[in-house]
Amino acid sequence: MKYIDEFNDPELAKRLLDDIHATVTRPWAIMEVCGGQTHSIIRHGIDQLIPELVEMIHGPGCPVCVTPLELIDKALAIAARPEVIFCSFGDMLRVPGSHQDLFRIKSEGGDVRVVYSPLDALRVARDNPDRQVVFFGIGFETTAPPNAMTVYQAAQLNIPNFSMLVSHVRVPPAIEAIMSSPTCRVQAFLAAGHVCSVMGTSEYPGLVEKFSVPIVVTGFEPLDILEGIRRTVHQLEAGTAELDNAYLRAAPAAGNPAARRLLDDVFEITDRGWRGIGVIPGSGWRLSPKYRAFDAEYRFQVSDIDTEESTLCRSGEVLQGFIKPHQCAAFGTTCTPRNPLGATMVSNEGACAAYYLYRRLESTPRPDGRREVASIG
Amino acid sequence: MKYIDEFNDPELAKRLLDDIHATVTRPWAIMEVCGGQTHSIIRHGIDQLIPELVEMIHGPGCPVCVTPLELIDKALAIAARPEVIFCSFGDMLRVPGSHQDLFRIKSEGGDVRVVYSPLDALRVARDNPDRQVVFFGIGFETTAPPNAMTVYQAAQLNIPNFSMLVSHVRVPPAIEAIMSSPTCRVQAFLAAGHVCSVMGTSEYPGLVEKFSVPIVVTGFEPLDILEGIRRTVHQLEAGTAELDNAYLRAAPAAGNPAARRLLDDVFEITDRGWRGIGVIPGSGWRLSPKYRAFDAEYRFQVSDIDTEESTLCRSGEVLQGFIKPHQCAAFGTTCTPRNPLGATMVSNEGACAAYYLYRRLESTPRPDGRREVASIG
Amino acid sequence: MAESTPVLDFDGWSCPVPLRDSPTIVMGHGGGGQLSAELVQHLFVPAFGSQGDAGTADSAVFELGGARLAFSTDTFVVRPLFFPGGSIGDLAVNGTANDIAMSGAMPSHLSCGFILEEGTELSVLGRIAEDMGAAARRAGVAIVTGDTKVVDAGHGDQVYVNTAGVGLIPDGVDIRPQRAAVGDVIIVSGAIGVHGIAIMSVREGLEFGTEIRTDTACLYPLVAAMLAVTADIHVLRDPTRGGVATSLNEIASAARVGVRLTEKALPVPPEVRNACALLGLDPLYVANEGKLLAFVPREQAEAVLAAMRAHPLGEQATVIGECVDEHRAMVVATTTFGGTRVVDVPIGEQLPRIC
Amino acid sequence: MAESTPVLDFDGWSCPVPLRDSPTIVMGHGGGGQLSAELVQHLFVPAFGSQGDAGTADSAVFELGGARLAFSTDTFVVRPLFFPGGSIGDLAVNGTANDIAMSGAMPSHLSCGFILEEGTELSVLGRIAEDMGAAARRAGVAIVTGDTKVVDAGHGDQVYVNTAGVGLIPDGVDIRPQRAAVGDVIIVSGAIGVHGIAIMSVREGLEFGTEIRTDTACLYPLVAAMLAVTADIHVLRDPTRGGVATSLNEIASAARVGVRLTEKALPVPPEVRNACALLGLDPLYVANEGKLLAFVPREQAEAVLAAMRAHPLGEQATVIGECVDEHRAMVVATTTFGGTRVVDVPIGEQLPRIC
Amino acid sequence: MCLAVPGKVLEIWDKDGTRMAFVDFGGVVKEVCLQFVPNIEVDDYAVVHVGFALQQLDEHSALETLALFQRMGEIEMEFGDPWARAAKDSGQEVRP
Amino acid sequence: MCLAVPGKVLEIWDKDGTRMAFVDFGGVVKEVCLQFVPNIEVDDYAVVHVGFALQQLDEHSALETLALFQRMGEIEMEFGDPWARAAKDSGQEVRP
Ligand code: SF4
Ligand code: SF4
Ligand SMILES: [Mg+2]
Ligand SMILES: [Mg+2]
Ligand SMILES: [Mg+2]
Ligand SMILES: [Mg+2]
Ligand SMILES: [Mg+2]
Ligand SMILES: [Mg+2]
Ligand SMILES: [Mg+2]
Ligand SMILES: [Mg+2]
Ligand SMILES: [Mg+2]
Ligand SMILES: [Mg+2]
Repeated sequence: MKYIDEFNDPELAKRLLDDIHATVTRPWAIMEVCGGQTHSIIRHGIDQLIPELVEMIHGPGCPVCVTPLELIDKALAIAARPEVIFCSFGDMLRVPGSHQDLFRIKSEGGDVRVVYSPLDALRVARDNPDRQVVFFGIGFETTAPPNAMTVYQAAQLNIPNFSMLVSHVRVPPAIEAIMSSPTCRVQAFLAAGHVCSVMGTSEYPGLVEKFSVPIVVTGFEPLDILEGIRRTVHQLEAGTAELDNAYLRAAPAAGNPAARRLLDDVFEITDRGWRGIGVIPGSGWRLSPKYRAFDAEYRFQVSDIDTEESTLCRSGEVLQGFIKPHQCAAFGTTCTPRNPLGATMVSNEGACAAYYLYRRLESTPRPDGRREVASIG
Repeated sequence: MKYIDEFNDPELAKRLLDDIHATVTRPWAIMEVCGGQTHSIIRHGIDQLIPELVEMIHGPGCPVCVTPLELIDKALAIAARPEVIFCSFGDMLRVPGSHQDLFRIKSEGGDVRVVYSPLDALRVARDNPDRQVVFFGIGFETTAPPNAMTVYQAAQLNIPNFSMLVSHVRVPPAIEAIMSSPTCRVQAFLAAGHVCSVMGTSEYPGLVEKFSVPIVVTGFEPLDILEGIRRTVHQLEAGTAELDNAYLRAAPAAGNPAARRLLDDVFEITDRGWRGIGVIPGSGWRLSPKYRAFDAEYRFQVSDIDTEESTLCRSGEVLQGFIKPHQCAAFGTTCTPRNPLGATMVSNEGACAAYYLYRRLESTPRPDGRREVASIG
Repeated sequence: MAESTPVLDFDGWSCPVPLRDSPTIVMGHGGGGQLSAELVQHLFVPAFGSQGDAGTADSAVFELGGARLAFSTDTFVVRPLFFPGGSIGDLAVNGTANDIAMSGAMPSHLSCGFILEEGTELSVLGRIAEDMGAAARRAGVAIVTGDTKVVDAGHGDQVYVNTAGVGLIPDGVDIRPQRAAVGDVIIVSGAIGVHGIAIMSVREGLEFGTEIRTDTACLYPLVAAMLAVTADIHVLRDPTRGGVATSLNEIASAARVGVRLTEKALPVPPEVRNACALLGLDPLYVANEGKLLAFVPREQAEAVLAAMRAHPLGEQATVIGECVDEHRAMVVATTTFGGTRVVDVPIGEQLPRIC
Repeated sequence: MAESTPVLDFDGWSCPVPLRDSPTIVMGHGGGGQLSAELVQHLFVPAFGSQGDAGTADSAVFELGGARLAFSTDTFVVRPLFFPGGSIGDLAVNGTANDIAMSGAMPSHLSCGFILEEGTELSVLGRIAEDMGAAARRAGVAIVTGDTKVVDAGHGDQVYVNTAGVGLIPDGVDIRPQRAAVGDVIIVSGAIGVHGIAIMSVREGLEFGTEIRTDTACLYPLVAAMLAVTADIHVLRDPTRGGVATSLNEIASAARVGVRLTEKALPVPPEVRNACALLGLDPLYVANEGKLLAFVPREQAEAVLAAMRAHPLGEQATVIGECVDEHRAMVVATTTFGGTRVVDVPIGEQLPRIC
Repeated sequence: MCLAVPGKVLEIWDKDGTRMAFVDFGGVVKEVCLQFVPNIEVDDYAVVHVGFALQQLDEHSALETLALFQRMGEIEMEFGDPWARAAKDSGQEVRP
Repeated sequence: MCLAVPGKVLEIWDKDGTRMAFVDFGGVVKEVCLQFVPNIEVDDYAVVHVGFALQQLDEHSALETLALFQRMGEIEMEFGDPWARAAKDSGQEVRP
């Protein structure tokens, strides 16, 4: 695919790696905020290729992982209702609520459908005027405009049986929260390129300044990630803290003004709980009063939610970069992708799942008790 | 089964047959009104055992057969509605409406269920409060009390999602209509024992007198039928015309007063169309105004019914005994139980189906054109 | 595939076969009666290019690597899954084993394919698998290969099971419907209608109390005992769906002989007779899962019958009719009263009659 | 049956196997991944009393009447029924034929069992049967026995097809997963991920335009060409559900060897790669229906590869990895950039990712 | 529409104010509504149609009818072989 | 949540007042909503996420970035074998 393949060129990757290796002299801890970047790093083994001195910390960048347990429990309760067709991105289906997940709800007769786009859910609503169609609107700033547009269209086209269960989160308040933590180890950020495609970069200079932390906007292909790391370590080694944009081709400084206008119309900023972390002020979006009629939380007054998080799970610490997944005692034993205790073990972008999937070799005890470590890398 | 097996004793049958053979001297045409009796006669080959001089004419005694086409079309339209669970005795499922049957409606997604008792339909209604449950209430006087009781209970228990599509027919007005036909060949009647179990015999003396026709109330087991025939031919040969009851064990003269009281409450007499025959005044029951709320015809104002009877079918003449089924040109060729043109080919009690099923040997051209007649009997 | 020249044109279908009556599948297409037979004859046989016999035998017979094999499959969709005396698991093993045995082969290896509806309790599947294992051990067959698929809720009904199986046919044995011949004596191995009534007694909305339990069993040991008397058994058949009436009709048609039944010889247990009376059914059309029909040359009939009666699976074996040179391809019963009636193939499944 | 002593107690089940995670069947139990494998290992094998190998091979191998046979079954529930380049009918024939061929046997006889939902158009069934007949003729197999059941509307989904089949294994051939050995070269017969992407391109709600058509084909002719080079092929496998990743994991587990893949050697067509990028899928987990994986001793690899490339079904055959003495029972890929990653068994079916 | 069979009342109880019973039809037991036969008791026989008892079976009358059939045979015996006569009368061969 | 890929706009049309397009992702064509990129034209590249174009891809910038990578390699070449150094730095054996 054009503009993908070029950024997957192993020859060019070598050159970037060379530069990184040539640059790094001290240990650095860099957080990639976005789960898509975590996926790419581990999928391609990038963390094995960069200098050992550079530690990549996987941030809270998977909206599936950070969706608050209470909201998942609400989603499950709504999806179980016989009149509801519950539409969701595929990622959410295996995320455990307190007692079940959407797969289980589906297996028990709930009409749960995977959609590729929120517009598909709107189409389902038009095709099933007798049913209530609810879309689980999760995501960062990247997914917010599509979801906003879908609510906007539902209002324009007057589709009364459509609603959205909104759990949008915003990246900059999360960065602020992480940096404000007294135990924070993060020294620089790779910012998610597609978040910036929408929002632009105007929210970052303040953070750079406040915390003296370099922030480099990067894309998702291996060369993008490497270039992001390269620019970051250059700053770190030079002792500067600036906002840099390594993803200019898709993330202009102004972002997408049309999308941002719609976001301002459809959503309003709210405090939002992040699973495993807690409430971060101003870190979420909910539907603005104008669109409340399409808010599934209002339409379905679900009560009786008995939310119960695992006591073993340390995903909050994982998400904030305080520990690596395999430092959690449950990792790979009582907690596996098959039977996840925390959301970070569920989504492929979840830090724990990514570790389990691609790093099991090094860090997971074998089921038969043997610990095989191959001489790889 | 006690009181069944005894009335199936071949030894005793011989004695009754002997008496019949000893009695008959001239040709007689006797109509058994009830489809159950038709079934029994042909199932056991009784018509082959009685004297050839005695011709059994199969009357309009199968309520499945005589249910008016328009009502079947209504039933199909109601059963096709998504909110409806349509409950019916099994016999009705294959009865062709103008364009479809209940099997086809079911195969196209209609929720059609076979029940053993109308009370089962009421239970379905209680179990599915969100659905409309409609029972197809067909039948003679035998089935009327169970159906009446079901409507009565629906009212008592206040089950608003239950209704009944009523197509009840009454035997005496049919006998009157048959006898009043100028071409009538029937010289005596076997009256249906179970109709009399409910209604008693008080409606028959008037008919006996008006048409000077012997009427003998009989049961359904082979000995019952034979005894009915025996008593009938005795009267015919003697030139008498009386009401006789050969089924006293289950059909007392007064019938069942409790059942008749309920019938008076729940139903009212109405003119009713008989499929293939036409409207017979006062020959039907419909729900009385008091129970109109449970009348499916009122609840579902089905319009757009485009009723279209086969032009080939002579089932009316068959039902009235004017012709035998195999005298219809369509019999066994374009009209088979598999693809019935008329209702008399559908139900096992239908005269055409009974002929096809048990007499095919003698009267049906073989599919390969050969006509095999076995020397049986 | 789109490229291949179609043998039949299904879209502009105008062939005058009865199939065109119904443009869609109705329940009767699976009832084992006329509609089922027509589907095989007019749709599958032309499409698959099989020989004319396809669909008339319980199993296919062919040679492979010098061995003469019987090969058969059945899919089991019985509801409820568990019923007096057995379960879908027992049927799935015995049913295919029996179809193989009806060629005179010893069933030895089975496959099984599950279609599971999501939401089905694992314990239900576990009980079924247990029953299959136990039935296989009793039958002396091994379940050696399998497959499991899961379908969305509302696109299945808990558990459907397909089994297929193979067995080796002894030398000199040639059992198939076409071999029915005028003069053959027709034996049934025991009481009829038992399985179907056992199932109906627990079917939703029809429930009735009865002591009747399914007769499901693997019939191969009985077949072996019969073959020990003579290899010259003409036809064997397990009268499952559609009952004795349907099986006899199929054989009468395949061999173009007349079948004459003696109604009073039919071994119908009183409870089966009574349940049928109550429901308006005919025991001849009710399913069996542990009985066989045998067409035996008259000279061998007595010895075969004796061998059957000496075996636990055939204790109540009895002669119920014969093949005649009349009404070929038809089954005719002499009634208890001396009349006759044609015993026809049902159209689809029997429906409880109320009138 | 109720009488038999249960081997497992499913009601008070407390065995610590992963199965107890879910008390009900979920879609993943049919996905060909971990859940499927566990169902076989922890439920079917104990219930059926099969050997430990059950479920790891594509087909069962046994001797009957002196002939060495391969026997296999698969059920096909693919939606939609018709898709670019083929239909459920093609898959039903080729899928089982291939499972048989993966034992080195020549598939010769198939059974088929249909579960039809009432209301299905006969023309749909007709087209499927046509496709089955045409595929059988191409594959040189005969569909010799069958069964049809009809289920109530809402308890099926138009047409499900089961096929089972047998084939004769030539002397000297012993192909099974357990024979994978350190040093074996791993060959794939052509482009991967093609079938799965073709299906997804027409799946409701996911539709996308692409030239990709299913690769469904009977692989036996290719297998015959390979066996003509050497009878000593260790393992063959058609990487269907769960894709190459799942098949390699199963083999690595069965033989307890390490599998090392070279990612850049994987023949992933650009459209497959791009569709995967769009949907967030990994081509290694996408289904194939006309490709095979072969584990060949290093000494024979070159000759076998040459024979494969000389055959139309293997023109693009290529070496994708090897068996190593490290990370036994695991599959590890060397990424394009020189890193490594574990290629694990999926839990259930792959879900399109959006993040 | 008249498929009704006689069964023996095994047990009577009340359900939602309705008199119900288990009725035995020769080893086949079904639940039956007794509302139309208020006086029927356990061990009586009921004629049952679509789950409802329509009448109490008059056992005395049943036995009388059967006795009549028996007697008739005995009377007939005096007049020679009835089957031969039947065949003659009907013009067809009737086999017993 | 950021799986977005660049594709080439093939065809643009209007659906219920919404600007839609077929976008080609290297042989894979999907319908995409263009409401957020009002100025995009046929042959332009769009960055697409869950069926929506979120940005027009700046092709000039993309090529510049790639050119930078190329140049950087050339500069690096002057400083000897980078892989050897990488291995040294990281303390692990890195195979190309
Ligand atoms: S390994 Fe599991 S339990 Fe531990 S932090 Fe990760 S998700 Fe939570
Ligand atoms: S044979 Fe068919 S067409 Fe003729 S009268 Fe009977 S039902 Fe009508
Ligand atoms: Mg079979
Ligand atoms: Mg069978
Ligand atoms: Mg399989
Ligand atoms: Mg279901
Ligand atoms: Mg059979
Ligand atoms: Mg396989
Ligand atoms: Mg298989
Ligand atoms: Mg397979
Ligand atoms: Mg079968
Ligand atoms: Mg369906």
